Amino acid sequence: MEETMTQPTKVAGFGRTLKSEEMVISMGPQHPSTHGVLRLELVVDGEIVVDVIPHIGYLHRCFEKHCEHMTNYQQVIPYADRMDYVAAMSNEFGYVVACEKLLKIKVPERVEYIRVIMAEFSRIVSHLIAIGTYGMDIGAFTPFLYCMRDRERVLDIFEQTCGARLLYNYMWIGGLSHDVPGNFSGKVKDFCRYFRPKIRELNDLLSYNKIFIKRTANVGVLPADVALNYAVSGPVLRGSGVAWDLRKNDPYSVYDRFDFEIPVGKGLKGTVGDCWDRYMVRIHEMEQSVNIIEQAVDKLPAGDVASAIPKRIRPDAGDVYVRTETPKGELGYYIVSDGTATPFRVKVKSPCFVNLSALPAMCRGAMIADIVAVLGSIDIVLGEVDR
Amino acid sequence: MLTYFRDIWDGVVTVLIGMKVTWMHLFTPAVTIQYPDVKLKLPERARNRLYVNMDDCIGCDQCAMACPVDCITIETVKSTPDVDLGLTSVGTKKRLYVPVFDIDIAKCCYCGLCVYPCPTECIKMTDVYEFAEFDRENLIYRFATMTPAETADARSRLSAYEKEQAAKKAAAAAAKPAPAAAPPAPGAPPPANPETKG
Amino acid sequence: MTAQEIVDSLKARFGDAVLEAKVDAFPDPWVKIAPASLREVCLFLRDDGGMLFDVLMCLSGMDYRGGKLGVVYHIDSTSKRHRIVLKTEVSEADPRVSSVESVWKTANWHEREAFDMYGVIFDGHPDLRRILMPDDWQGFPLRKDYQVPEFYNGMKVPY
Amino acid sequence: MKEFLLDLLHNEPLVYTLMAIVPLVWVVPFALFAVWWERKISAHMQDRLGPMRTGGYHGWAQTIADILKLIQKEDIIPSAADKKLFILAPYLVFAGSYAAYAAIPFSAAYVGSGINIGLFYIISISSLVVVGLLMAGWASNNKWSLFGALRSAAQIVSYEIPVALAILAVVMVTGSFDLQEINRQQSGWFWNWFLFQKFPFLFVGSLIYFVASLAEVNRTPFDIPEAESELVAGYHTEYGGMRFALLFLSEYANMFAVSAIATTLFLGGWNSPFGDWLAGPFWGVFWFLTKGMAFIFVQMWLRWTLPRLRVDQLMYVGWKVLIPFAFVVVIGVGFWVMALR
Repeated sequence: MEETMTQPTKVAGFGRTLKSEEMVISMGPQHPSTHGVLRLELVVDGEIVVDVIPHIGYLHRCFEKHCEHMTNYQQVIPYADRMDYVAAMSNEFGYVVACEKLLKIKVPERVEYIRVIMAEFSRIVSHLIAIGTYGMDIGAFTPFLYCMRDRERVLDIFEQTCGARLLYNYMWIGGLSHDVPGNFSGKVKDFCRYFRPKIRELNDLLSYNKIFIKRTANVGVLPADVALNYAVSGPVLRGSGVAWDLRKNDPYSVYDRFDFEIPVGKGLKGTVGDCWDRYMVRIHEMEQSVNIIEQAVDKLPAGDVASAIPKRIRPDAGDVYVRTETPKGELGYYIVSDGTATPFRVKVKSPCFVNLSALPAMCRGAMIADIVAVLGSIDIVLGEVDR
Repeated sequence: MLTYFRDIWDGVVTVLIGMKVTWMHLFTPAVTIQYPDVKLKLPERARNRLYVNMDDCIGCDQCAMACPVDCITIETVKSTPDVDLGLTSVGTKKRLYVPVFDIDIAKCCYCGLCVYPCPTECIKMTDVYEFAEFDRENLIYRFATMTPAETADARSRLSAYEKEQAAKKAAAAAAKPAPAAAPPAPGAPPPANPETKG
Repeated sequence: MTAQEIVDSLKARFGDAVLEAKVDAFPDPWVKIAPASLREVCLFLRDDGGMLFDVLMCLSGMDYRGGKLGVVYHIDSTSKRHRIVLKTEVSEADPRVSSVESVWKTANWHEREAFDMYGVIFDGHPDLRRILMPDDWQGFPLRKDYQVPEFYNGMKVPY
Repeated sequence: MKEFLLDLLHNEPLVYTLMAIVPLVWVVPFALFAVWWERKISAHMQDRLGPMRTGGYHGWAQTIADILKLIQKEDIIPSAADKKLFILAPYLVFAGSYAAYAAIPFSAAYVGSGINIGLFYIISISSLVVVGLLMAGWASNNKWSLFGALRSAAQIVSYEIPVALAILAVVMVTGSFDLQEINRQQSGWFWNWFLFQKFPFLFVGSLIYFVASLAEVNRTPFDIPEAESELVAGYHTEYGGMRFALLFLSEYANMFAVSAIATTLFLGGWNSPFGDWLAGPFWGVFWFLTKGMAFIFVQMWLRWTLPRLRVDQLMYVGWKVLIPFAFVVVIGVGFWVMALR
């Protein structure tokens, strides 16, 4: 295993035989395709990358320190929103599940179903951004705008539900801030009906385009054993062919009641675990999310969404680690309580942080353009990497 | 050799398929709007700029406590018992002057946590979302309606009253029955109408 | 494997290195390991046929107040479907823990983060630098007794 | 037109200056229009509206406002840059692409210089652009710029071979390098155009020319020298204000130049597609520009559809796909011409 990790991914026909000088080049923190303020220190030999050293921390906003200085557990939620800001619902979800476990609260069924719908919507939103920006990284502009167009429709549903488009503060410990609006099911079903053909269009325009396949297949291959050793999660892990999805393998909330599949990378256009596989896993996951949403809306039980919200949140001393499957991967909250109203410690295991740490393993021996492709395919959000 | 030609064929075909998609979209109506000319209607739950109806504020400080970014600053002055500050619209009796109620909207994160604990529902999020300013100072919204003179007056009366009470207590402690006869203070002017922002 | 079995086999193999174990803890059972033998314990946990803990889910630095730092490891097995929490405690004066970077690569950045935030030193880590804070930052920000400095490189810190 | 002006003015230098100004009068408004057009096309392909405010109808004055802004901007030269080269490069790039216009026949009556080796002249003079781009990339003293410049040089040099081979196929048919002569040989109805002659050889040749010309003018999917997701902006990363405008202008001028050559070689140049209908020197200008703009539309259409290739794949397409096919075309046309003689 050690060997596979140090072995550089050789580009066909690009053995480094000529004697040449290596150049250190700084990609970022201001660079169009580092998806935020990531800095990659590239050691390049011409166009071929010898080593990649990621430097992070430019967006460090002291989330964990803030949590220890809040007056109560509830106030953490707006901050949790701001970690992975393209899928804020999923971040809240993980936090409230962790707090409820710590408080030993059982939340009403209706709340669970609405949470699942919202989390799956946020998965669609996040994947749309990932796919759109990935297209941009590869050089295709138009898919990005199509993705943004569809994303707006989801954001409209979010806004009608909780009043905010991006940072929701919607899931509260023990409940939700609002019940869904009156015409919710109809709107959701409309969206599902609208969205399926759009995925096909996206496939026509981008996924099966020969140039796109050439750029992504066989690039940035991450074998399954290396992936597990790096503990990468989400589409990156599934792209490597490991069918590991916490919604199925360690179900939380009511995910065990839905019928859906775990898409995995099969290496259809190249090697298992290449960029195209990771990309395609996202496309298929959006389809699965639509399935889950449709099922959840059909089964949505009646009830009150605020009945289980505790008046005062003061968990017993203890610690809990809860992991949930966000669009980016496994988001873990390790919350330690000392019996007061303020968390003693909130550690976030962010999926992007871990996935990014595997970047050098995927990039050695690739070309500069491949770095962009690999970085786009692991879909990082710097807000979550740096917290 | 076969893959060579198939690659070229695939390349040409998929390029044409992609071109077909963009060609169709050339004639689809745009989904964007001309923003400041055309505006979308916000849903009723929209969370944007905060507004405080000072007529109803009882100065309980709950919103400031709930705020995760500490952008609300409230100072209160107790009223003397002889003053009637009136009732709020939900019928709560007001007992505190609120000389300072500042919201630094530049810090506000629009989470809405301040809205829920308010007992009189006087702080709420409106649908106003265009309030850019050139000076950061202008983003500190001062909702309090009391003039400095009124504040000073209220404070001095409070301290006078407190002194009096202390004196009374001391007197009561010294000699059991004390002649309590403070002349009634002139009624404080009611707070002026709230300054409607935006 | 249940938590009890895991703890038993750890105790049988490492004896003194297992300082304390609580298998009925809510919600996750945990084992406290001596900081110096962490690497061996983890290597055993990863490679032993009955354990196969192949994923390090989370590695958290801790400050337990009173001069005690700690590191908490949440590990998981994708094949055996069991999980356990390892805890370790070190003193602020000598915060040395043996690194598990060679066991799970993912620990590399997590350990750097714990070092950055708490000053826990991981023996055997190949590249122990600050990760989130600037390289020349003074102090360890997540320690409970941390005081925010007035200035950083001439810039006023509490803006 | 030259003879006409000479008769009228009896002043050779003045006439030559006038003749030289005509393409400039065309290039600058064309570039402004093309930038606006590209924005609108991209916007509508992406379900957007694009610029709508400046000017009245669909923001037609947007690019004029942009160029005015660019002219007014502070002229920044990085302190570490090689100043002389940095200043010179945009002019060289523009000169290279502008000089090509000298031999482009806009109409039966107008060609800047009716030299009998016009095609040859265009191929060689447009190589001057490479020098300018290399100069810009090197002088900026920025690693990304250098990458862009080197990629650009490698790309243009490689893709000139298929371009030249495709042109060679046409020249073998016409037996002339004179663009006006090539145009005249395609007169009549549209099936006389070389696009449909010697089928399918010249048809494939025209495709090869089109694809390779995309690479020569750095358009998607061959825009790797200025691939903004990799190289920020390639060789013009450090340029701003007027210098950037000049580079930008020459890019669009180049786009039209290659489209004009494609029009002349394969689409009958200024000939009307329908025999004598709407033919003549003035309608010739109309047909020529229409055909050129159609080419440019396809270039834009491709740009807003396709992702971009990687640098090694670009070389693969150039050397292993286009050049072999171009040779096949040349040999095929050669045999055809020989057999029919």
